Amino acid sequence: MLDFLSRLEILLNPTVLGQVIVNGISLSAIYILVALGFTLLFGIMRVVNFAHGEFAMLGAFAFYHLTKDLNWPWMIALPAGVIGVAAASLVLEWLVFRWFYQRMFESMIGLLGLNMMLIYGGVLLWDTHERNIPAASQEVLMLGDIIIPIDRLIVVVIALAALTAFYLFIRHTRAGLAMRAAAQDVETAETQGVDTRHIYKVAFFVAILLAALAGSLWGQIYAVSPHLGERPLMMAFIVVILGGMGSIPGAALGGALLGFTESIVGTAFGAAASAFLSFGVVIVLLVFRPWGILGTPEN
Amino acid sequence: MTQATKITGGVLAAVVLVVWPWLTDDRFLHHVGVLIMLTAIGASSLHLIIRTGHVSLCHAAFMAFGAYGSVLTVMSLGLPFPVGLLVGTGAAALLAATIGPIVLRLTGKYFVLITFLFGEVVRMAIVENVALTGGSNGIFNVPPPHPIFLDTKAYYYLALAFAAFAVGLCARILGSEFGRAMNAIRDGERLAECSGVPVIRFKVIVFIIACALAGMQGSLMAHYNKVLSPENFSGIISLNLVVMNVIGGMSSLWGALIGAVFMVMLPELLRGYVNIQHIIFGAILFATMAFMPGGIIQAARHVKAMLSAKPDAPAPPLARTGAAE
Amino acid sequence: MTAPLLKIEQLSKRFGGLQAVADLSYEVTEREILGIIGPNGAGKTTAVNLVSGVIEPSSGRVFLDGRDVTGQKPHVLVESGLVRTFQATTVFGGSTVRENLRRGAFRLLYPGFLATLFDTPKAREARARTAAHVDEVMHWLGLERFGEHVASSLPYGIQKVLGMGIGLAARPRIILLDEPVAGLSAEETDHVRDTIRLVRERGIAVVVIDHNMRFITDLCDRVLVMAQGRELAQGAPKDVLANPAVIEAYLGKRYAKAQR
Amino acid sequence: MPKLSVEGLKVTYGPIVGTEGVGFTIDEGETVALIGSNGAGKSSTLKAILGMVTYEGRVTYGGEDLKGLKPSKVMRKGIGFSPEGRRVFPQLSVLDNLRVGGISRPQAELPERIERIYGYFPRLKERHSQAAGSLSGGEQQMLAIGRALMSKPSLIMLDEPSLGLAPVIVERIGEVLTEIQKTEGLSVLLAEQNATWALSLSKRAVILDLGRIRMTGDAEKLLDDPEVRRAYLGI
Amino acid sequence: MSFDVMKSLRTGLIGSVFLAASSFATLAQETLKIGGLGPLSGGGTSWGLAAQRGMDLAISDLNAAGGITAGGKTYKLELVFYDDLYSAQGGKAAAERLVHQDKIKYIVGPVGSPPALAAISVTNPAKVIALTNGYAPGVLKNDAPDPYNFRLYNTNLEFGPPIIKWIRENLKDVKKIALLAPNDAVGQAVAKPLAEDYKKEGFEVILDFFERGTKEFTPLILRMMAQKVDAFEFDGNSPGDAGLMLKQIRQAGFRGKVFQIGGPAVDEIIEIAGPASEGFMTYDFVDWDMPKAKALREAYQAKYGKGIISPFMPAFYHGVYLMAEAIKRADSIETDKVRTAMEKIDGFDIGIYGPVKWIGKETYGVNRQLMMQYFFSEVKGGKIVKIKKFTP
Repeated sequence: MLDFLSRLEILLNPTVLGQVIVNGISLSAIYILVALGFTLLFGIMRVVNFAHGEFAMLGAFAFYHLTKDLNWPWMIALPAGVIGVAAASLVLEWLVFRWFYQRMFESMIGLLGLNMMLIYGGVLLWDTHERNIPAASQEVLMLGDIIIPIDRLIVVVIALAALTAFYLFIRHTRAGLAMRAAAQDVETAETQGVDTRHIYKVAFFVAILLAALAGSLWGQIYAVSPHLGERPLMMAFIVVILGGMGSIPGAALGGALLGFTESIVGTAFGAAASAFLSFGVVIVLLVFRPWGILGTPEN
Repeated sequence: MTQATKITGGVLAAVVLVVWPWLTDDRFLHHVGVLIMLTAIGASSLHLIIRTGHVSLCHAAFMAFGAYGSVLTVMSLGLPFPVGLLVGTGAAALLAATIGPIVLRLTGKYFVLITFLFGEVVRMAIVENVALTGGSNGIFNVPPPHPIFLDTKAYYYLALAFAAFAVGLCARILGSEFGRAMNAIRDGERLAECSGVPVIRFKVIVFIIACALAGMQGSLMAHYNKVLSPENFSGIISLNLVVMNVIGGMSSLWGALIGAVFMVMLPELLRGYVNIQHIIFGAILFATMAFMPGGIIQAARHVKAMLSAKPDAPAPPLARTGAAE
Repeated sequence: MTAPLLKIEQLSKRFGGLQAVADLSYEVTEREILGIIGPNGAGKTTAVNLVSGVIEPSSGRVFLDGRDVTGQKPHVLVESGLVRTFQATTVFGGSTVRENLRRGAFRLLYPGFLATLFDTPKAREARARTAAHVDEVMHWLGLERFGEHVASSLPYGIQKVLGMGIGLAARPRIILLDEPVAGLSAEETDHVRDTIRLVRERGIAVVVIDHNMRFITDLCDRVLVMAQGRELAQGAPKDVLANPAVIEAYLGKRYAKAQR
Repeated sequence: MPKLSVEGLKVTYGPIVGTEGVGFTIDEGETVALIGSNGAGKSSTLKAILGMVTYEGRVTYGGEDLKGLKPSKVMRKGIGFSPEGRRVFPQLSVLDNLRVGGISRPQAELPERIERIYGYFPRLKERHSQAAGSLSGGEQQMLAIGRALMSKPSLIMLDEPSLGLAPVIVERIGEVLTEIQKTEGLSVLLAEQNATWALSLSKRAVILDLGRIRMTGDAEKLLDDPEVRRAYLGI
Repeated sequence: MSFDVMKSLRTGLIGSVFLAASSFATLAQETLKIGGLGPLSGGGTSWGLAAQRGMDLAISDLNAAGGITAGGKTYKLELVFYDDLYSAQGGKAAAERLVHQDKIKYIVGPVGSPPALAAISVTNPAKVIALTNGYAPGVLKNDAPDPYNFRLYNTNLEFGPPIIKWIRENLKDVKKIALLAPNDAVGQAVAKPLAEDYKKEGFEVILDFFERGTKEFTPLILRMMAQKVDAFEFDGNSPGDAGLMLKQIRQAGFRGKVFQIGGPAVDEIIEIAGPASEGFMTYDFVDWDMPKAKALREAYQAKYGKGIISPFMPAFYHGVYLMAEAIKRADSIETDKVRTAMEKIDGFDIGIYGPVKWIGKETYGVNRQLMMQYFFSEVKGGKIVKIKKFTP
């Protein structure tokens, strides 16, 4: 017990606390971006996209090539890469994904196959070593004792902007309304005038857009390699279970919980404790409330 | 198929399985034979769970319990292999009896999720518990069950015997009244329960038997590989067992067996193209799920139906993850 | 007067903030038919789920033959002679009618795990006994000619009867029927009504939920009206239909008039 | 020319026949009831008209063949639909449910449409920000009808609007339906099991049994027909 | 890269069924197959690819020089490389195939202890020579009394103590060291002994493991910084992770020393950490300034592009040369003779590592641990600069 408290004491140090919070926010933001797309595909098309992380990987490589090979400034390269990947992925939507709409179980295994194809295609194309996207800024911001790296701050700002845009899109546009309706009852939505084939494409585009953005940001603060997608996918998966499969606010809440758990528990008790805690909590949650914190039970 | 052809076929298959190792001295082929036999235990035991409508993604965790339980008994306590095998199998069964009543209350995708997470926790616990399990480096110099089994051909017969026992047990259970009750559970859990089937108890019994068999496979695998490491009990391994069932076809035990043979042979067939093996494998998974969701068994039935030009029966539903939405 | 076969006392169930069933009490004696009516969402199905052990009550007691069986699992209650049918998933769609009934007769059929695994004489005897019983139920419900048909291929009305047959195959003493005539035409409804009367003649008590007023009033000895989880009225059909509270909240004036 | 015309409709699900040889017409401003028990083919007929299932035969609306159109396109031609079991979007607010119904219309039109529907169903206005799943059965049915009206249809199809509702609520819905039909000049296709109620609301009726037409004619005459009385009205 | 479908089908499908034909084929030609093992799937793929390419380049070079001559015959070399899945089971399966179906007698690999240990249990009884990797001492300390396996390069048991001694003498202000390692096979095998070595020299060490695959190390770093460490050490990490840690350590405001004893892939670390790599100190064993090393680097880049070169590439390149040298010296392809010749190799130098020799008797009980020169280097101005050379 004493040991427990003394470990928590670390968090009282202002330098540590400031970083813990910034880290918590940036981790959460990235997890949420990946998880949102994942949950959107599940909610609307009942597709468990086990290849979702690989779209993050593609986004990161697009960003990498645009900044490093074409020397585009990152403010242009980021949106261009992300939109480019999402647009190009529509080919995959047509070739692969549409076969799995409303077929949850088949989608899991079929898309796992796509996942392998994308990873090892990436290995053939890009080799396996890790690459670095030049940081937007090497500076750090000093607020008293708190040190915040500027490039983290930029990531946080971009991610939050993207999340806000997504929220506004879902809440206040016609396509957003159509998606929310389709997520609850595709068949009925179709009879009320929602063109589901079209909405599927839009949802797919948005989901991949978010994943590619998350991947680009991930690549920016960490590194880029064909295996980049594995960790974000794992995290998104847990986030989505935690928040409730298909629930958009659930993905946001789950991402925030997981990001801050990793940051706080990791700092106070170490990485293993943080991993065990995340998994343990999610297992217990599943036993008592399998539909997640903000999900709704299915009959 | 008539009774007579069935019996002839069975006898023929048994003879082939017993005799073929003598037709070659390629130890590698014997090795593949061992792998197929051992994998068949895992695949068919998982099939048992799938037949109650649950797709478990932690079967490898039970293999791990069997493997570590057996190896530690033999290596740390110095007890003979049969004791180790029993301890390993028992450990897996005990774990199943402990978690079964909790996790089997969940159905469909929730069961998939919780078993996936549970499998990860077991793997992480093995990795972290270096003192007991050797951590990521595992345990090496694991002795064979008996020096005689250093010969791969001999091990094949050991594996064949255990596989015959496991597959036979699964087939017998599925064919019994108990198996019919399992079908009722899969088709409608609430309706079965209200018809007097003690659903949770039956599911737990199935889970314990299946996981004990998985533990048995783990033990046999560990003493065959002579090295034990957590990588061999990761989520991917559990998933592979599911994939075997899916590719073979989840509607019958044959599917699991066909899937096991297929999935053991496939990497060997692809070994020549090391750099694109995973891409091909991924494409096979995608194509099977998109165009042949009933697996090889179902596809074969289609072909047969087309040949005999009779309308084929509607495809049985997949496990409840997909159907009961 | 005999002791009640089924006795419900002050049964309540909350789901989160929603009071699904509140303070519900009723009794059913042997050979009695009790009808429960009320609009969707009134808590009728929840009340059946509570009694049949599918969900556990928040408070209150259920007695079967004077024994407290509150919170017992459905399969245990089946052993004690209480079975129920379902509104939607009434049958095992992928199986034949015969297999459906065999599944319903599970408690007569199953000789224990090892016995079935080794197919002992006891198991074989149970099997033969059940086969005869299943034939009898089929004969009784007029399902013989559908014995080898896959349930989902049958007309809806037959499926409804089969659903009841699955329950009856377990040889119950009381059967709870959840909307046995929903979606049936008047002709089919009359057939089901007559079948239920036969059931009663065999000494089985019946609790039946439905919306069909004519069916309920024709069939039932007593009727319980529910609204918003509570009892609105209980009594003989004609008294209940004349009850002003029932007319106000459920029947509507015009309907009540037309009934008379 | 009839508003909607259905000829020789046949819908099959694998080996199972949903409907066969069903044909009828609905004129401008007319209410036609489609009566039958479950599995009689009512839903199959509606689904075929909407393009939710493939079918043989011919469905025309305003003279235009609807075959091959997706439901979202069919409804844009002016067909509103209230599905069986209501199927409101449970987690969307009442207002959002209505907005989904009007998704094919110019956005500027919506506020006026919504007010109009609130006029028919004042209860919906009271609960406009509430999640639709928390409404009572009767309110959900009103919402489903309101949602179907959002697209300014000239025909609405209602699948079992009385299902599971208290008779008093069914009566109320019947009244509102009559009012709406008059003010909007709608054609209505009413699929119902509750034959008494459906016949009281409609001008003509088609009675289906096991996927085929058993009887058809004026609602009043059918109410007096002895066979109908025995088989469907239970009198 | 070419994927000859027919060829693969033959080796794969028909080969596994009609194995006899394939074994005749091997004997008929004057080729000598060299087996390679390494992970080509999962997180270890980069190591396996580097190994495969290093071996491929070595075999091309040896064949271009006329192949190798032994017992009066000249053999062309041919590479057969399989994926070991970085697991015990994968290592065993791949080794079984190399040994028993392809009838290969000389294997370089696998990488990583679990597959290496499993492969050895196949190769040793079959008297197949294996130059393995894997940091676990068990790779050499195994139960075979007269083993046929050797370890292809230094482990921290060899180079750790001398470098730590150097650190104590030269970096006086370092007293308390934070050691961060992944919980994978390498991390778990390396970190604990290394921590012991540090403690023996009087350092205070805080050791923490993290789940492999973690990319966000800041929580761990903050934890260590709060405990007032003077230096970070991260041997046992993949170069990508080491680069990330370095970047995050600097971003967290840590100004002290950061170094690692082991994990010699400095280029990748510099690539990932960028300017944050300035002042980073590391163990290193390839001297790219040596003429042969330079040529190898150019050949690699010509064939595989200008990506980062993993140190596994020259290590496996060297492994093939070692094998060829032993065969030449034995003047036979009989493995018993080759093994004896291999054991006697001392001072062999192909121009990448300088002279190498076998050691290990006192640590492992067998002289089967390759020892080569190594350096302690520092990143200055974005380039790696050697500050201390250690010779065996």
